[in-house]
Amino acid sequence: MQVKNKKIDKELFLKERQEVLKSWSTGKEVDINEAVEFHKNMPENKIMVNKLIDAKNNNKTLIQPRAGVALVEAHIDLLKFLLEKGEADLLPTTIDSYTRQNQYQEAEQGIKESYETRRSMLNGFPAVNYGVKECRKIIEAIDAPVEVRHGTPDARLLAEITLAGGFTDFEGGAISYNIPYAKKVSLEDTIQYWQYVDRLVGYYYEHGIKINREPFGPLTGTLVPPAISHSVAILEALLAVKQGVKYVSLGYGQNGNLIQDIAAIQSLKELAEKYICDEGYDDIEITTVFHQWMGGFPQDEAKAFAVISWGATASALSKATKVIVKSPHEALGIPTKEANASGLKTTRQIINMLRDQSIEQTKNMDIEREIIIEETIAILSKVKELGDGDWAVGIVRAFEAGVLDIPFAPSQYNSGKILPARDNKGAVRFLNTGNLPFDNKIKDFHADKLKERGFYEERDVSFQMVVDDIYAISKGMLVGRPK
Amino acid sequence: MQVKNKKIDKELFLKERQEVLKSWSTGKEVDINEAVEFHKNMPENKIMVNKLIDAKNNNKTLIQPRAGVALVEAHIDLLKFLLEKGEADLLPTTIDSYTRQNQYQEAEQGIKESYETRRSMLNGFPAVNYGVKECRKIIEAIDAPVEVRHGTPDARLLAEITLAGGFTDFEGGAISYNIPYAKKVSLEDTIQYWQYVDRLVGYYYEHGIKINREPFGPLTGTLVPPAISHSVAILEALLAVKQGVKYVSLGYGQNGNLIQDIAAIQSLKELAEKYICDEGYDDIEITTVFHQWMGGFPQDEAKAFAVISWGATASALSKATKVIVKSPHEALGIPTKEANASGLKTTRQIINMLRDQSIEQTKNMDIEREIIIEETIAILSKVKELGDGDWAVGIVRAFEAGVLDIPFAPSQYNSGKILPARDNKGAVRFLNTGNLPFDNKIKDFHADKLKERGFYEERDVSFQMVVDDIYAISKGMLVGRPK
Amino acid sequence: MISKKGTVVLGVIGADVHAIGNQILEYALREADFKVINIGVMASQKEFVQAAIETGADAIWVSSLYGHGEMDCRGLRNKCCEAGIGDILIYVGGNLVIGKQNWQETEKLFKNMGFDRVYPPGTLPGVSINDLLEDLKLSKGDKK
Amino acid sequence: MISKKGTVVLGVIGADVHAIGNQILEYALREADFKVINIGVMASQKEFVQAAIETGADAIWVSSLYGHGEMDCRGLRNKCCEAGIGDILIYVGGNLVIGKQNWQETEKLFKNMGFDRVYPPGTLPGVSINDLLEDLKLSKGDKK
Repeated sequence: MQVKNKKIDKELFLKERQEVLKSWSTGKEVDINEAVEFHKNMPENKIMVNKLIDAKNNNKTLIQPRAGVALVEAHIDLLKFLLEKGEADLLPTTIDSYTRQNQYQEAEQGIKESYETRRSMLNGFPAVNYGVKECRKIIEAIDAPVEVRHGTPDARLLAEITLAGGFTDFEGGAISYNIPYAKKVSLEDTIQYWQYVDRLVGYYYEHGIKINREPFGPLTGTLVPPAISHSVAILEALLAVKQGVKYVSLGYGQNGNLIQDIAAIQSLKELAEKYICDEGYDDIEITTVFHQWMGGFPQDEAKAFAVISWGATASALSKATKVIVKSPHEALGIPTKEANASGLKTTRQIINMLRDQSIEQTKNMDIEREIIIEETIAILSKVKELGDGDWAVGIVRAFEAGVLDIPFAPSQYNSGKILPARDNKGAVRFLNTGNLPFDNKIKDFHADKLKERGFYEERDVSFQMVVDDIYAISKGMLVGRPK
Repeated sequence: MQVKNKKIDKELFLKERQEVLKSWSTGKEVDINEAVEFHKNMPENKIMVNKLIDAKNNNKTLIQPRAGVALVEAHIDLLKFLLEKGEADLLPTTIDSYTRQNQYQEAEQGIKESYETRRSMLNGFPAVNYGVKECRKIIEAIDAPVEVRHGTPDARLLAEITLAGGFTDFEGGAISYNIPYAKKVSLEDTIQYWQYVDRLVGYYYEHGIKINREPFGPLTGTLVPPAISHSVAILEALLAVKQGVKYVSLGYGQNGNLIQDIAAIQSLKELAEKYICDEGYDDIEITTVFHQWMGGFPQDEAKAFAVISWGATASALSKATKVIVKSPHEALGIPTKEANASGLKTTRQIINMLRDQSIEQTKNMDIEREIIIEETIAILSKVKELGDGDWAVGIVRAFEAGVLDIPFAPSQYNSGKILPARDNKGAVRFLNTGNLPFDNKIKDFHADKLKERGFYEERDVSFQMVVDDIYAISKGMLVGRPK
Repeated sequence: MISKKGTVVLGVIGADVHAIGNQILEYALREADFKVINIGVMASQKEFVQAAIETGADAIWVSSLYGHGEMDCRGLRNKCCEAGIGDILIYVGGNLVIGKQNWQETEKLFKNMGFDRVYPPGTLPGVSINDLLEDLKLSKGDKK
Repeated sequence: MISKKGTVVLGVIGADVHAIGNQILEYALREADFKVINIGVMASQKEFVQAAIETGADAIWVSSLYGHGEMDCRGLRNKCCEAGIGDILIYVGGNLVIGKQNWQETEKLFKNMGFDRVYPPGTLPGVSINDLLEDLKLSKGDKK
């Protein structure tokens, strides 16, 4: 086991940087001192941390779309449109899938074909191929903070280029951008890659630059029980702060049951603060991110608007710091800019109408909050135990043991034994807890909830429920009932 | 005072019928015995009462659009489209505004011009001009129950023709289709007109035909405090059952604050059952109707979808028996059939996703429920007192005294002294209680709530708040805050 | 203080009972220091003209929210001419026709009927009040 | 019981990591009594062809959910021909191109690339399984 949860030594870090910057031609453009100056001259309203902390302090929920296309000018037009017509608070630059796999050659081909055909042949913006200067064109053109959103197991060069390029928020983490996004990349490798990214963010912080880090909350985006995504989010936060990161946004993907979704955001904040505090930090700003429904969408746009609205409602009532917005084209692939703006405007209207409203804490919210907390603590305690007190070591061993396990993930390092399904009220439960370190009380809780559904539906609790649940929302329901 | 809350004597009723049927040429087509036979032969699934009671028993919320155009074939096409593409459960036939004012000559002109221009020059279906046979074309073509929705102070002939035509639900009432819909029609007159309509429905019931009656809940549709609309709904229900009506749907127009909206539907049901029971009836089926936001809509369709979704959410969580749906074209006038279907589909998706979910009863819901109940009882007690025990007499005198008072209503018989405004959480309160018979406890409750808002907004509580609130949702907010 | 900027006859035409916008317009006009004769909802063309003559009004503001505006508004300018107030300002606004509107066409339709200003749904009172101030300045300027 | 109806090589092509539909398809094919070789996400054209040869598969099912399908799928039929399995059934489905699709064009594009069946997003497994049963009956019928 070579990984350790230990701050990377400065000399080693600077040496590794030289290697990373050599891995593609644009790396040589990065001059970190000059980049620090660039950030220092940036207007306050383009810095993500400022907007997030302001929102947190004022109990506001900010809205952010997903967006990225192959060509720089088109990408800038897209972001401007989403800011002005879509009324977005925060903007993204979604990176294309070739760049996510460090296939810069293929990305180059995608840029070329996009120029030739005048349409984006890539599903995102290939930032590495473009390099620092082109990235800054985006930052200079857009009057709002811009975050890098991707799904890259080894995002070291991407981080170097985009942070030097002026982006002030960087999504991803050793687990959340590996297990759901890769097939054969080991956790030892991604932990080291992301320690590097976090160290880089910490390095900027040491030089007065505030960059936000956001582990990717929804993981595989489908029926992920809150305790699973919370465990991953908190582990990635713990690794990040160790490298000097001070601003962390922790995410959660909507499951659809309002009570569970509210309890999830509540418990995420509570747990993260506890674990960060237990590690001895008192200077970390934690904010929360609510992802609108990440599973299959209805093809009908009117129905998609309903799914978007329901996500907006849950985000507002859970008081998340920001919400990541879907579009009415979700079922059909990457949206037009108009559809993307529509999703934002629907969300804006809901958030505004709910701005002054709240639901009191109810008994069922408490029950949900407590079970999520109990489960997450059970998992994280075992991770720490397996790592002999070292979180990084613990992560690797926990995945080997199935103590950490993400449903439907493609990675061969994921044991894939757990199985989620909805209960009779649509909350996501464990149909199979695999090797999760849960006591019988927790296991019985889930078994009882699913038994209740089986009884109601007059069928056995089985994988068919899972299949039905996966298709349910796109077919217009939350719970996948038999016909 | 000539009106009394007394069942119309059969002979007198039959005599009045002869007069009513003479008031326009199509009246002579009505043969009530033949009409009873027509209803008896109607398939069960076309009878409104059956669907409503099934939904009530199974805790379902049904969806119903608004729709009506000038030409029969176009109207049938429209309803078919809303049933098949829009997935509506129940259908309407919205009557045009000339017919609502008994201006059949003008309606005739509208039909003529609609034929000539091939577009609807009327804002609804002129059922009286068409007569019984044409109405039955609609009923025969549509595989769902169809309700007559209008806004007609004197709907006697309209009821005769549409009920003989096979419609199984009839909206309106002596107050709800007078005070918000007319300028100079006296309550004595409309009480008698609607006693006739209710007597007719009761007559059908005596002959084995179940027809549902629905007082129009939202009244002027803008910032109507629940106790006001509840008082009106219950009074109209009391008048209706006296004439032999057995199936009553009571409505409420969404105000936008979720807790208040849920409490409103709860208290409406509770109060109606209490008053009906107090009058000695044990055979009345009461169902509830939730109207999606009736005030000004955002012009932007994406934002309109959010308003529709929020209405759908409140209707589902309040467990109303049915919800009346808006379209994304609401701000722009009468919707295309596609837009109308979109509103239905958005609502359908929300209702389905929330089907198995519920919010527990919270303390604030109880507070809202109790204040609505207290206020409504205060109003209704005074109405009864003013009427010396007779509800009909009480209604007339209560409007004279401002004990019944509807905000923003055009009628000269309405005192128009009360003024509503939103509190700091968006619930609708009284800025001015006018002559409502409220004790100081209730008055202070409202004053305190508005003071809280004034303090937050750093301005005096004034009519400007009302103006701001009226425009708020169309501008993307719930509470009309100062800039 | 009789610093009224002018007199406006306000009403909702035809069989239309939409009262709220009418009440807001009255409030906004008064706030802007106009004298307002509000003839309310369900007003006939005759009532508009009569009120304008009786009060020597500078403008008639017609609202129509229910879609029958096209049928209800025809001939209003003529009635004004016949009554000897042919040059009075007449504005109209609301949901003027049935269905989603092509605004250019609707505006043209009503301008051809003799309306000086035509407003789409959702117009805020301030917009028409500003137009009125401008139109009145011009017309009063002309008279000097 | 070796009543398998046929053998299908299943995978998600290119740099695409969408795993859920893939797992559902595997489940549905097995339920329908097919033998499934699931090469999972991020599968190359070579891996598809190799697996098909090694298992004597009747069909290759390619998924592409991330929009790069057009670039990833070109030449797959050729690779099959070169490997001597030119007449194998190849189906493809998912979000095949970037942006909202004109489905007719997308289908044509992929049919021209040599795919036997092309499915839009949201197709339920049962649909493609029925098509497969039909295509196999035809092709096995031919062989007799």
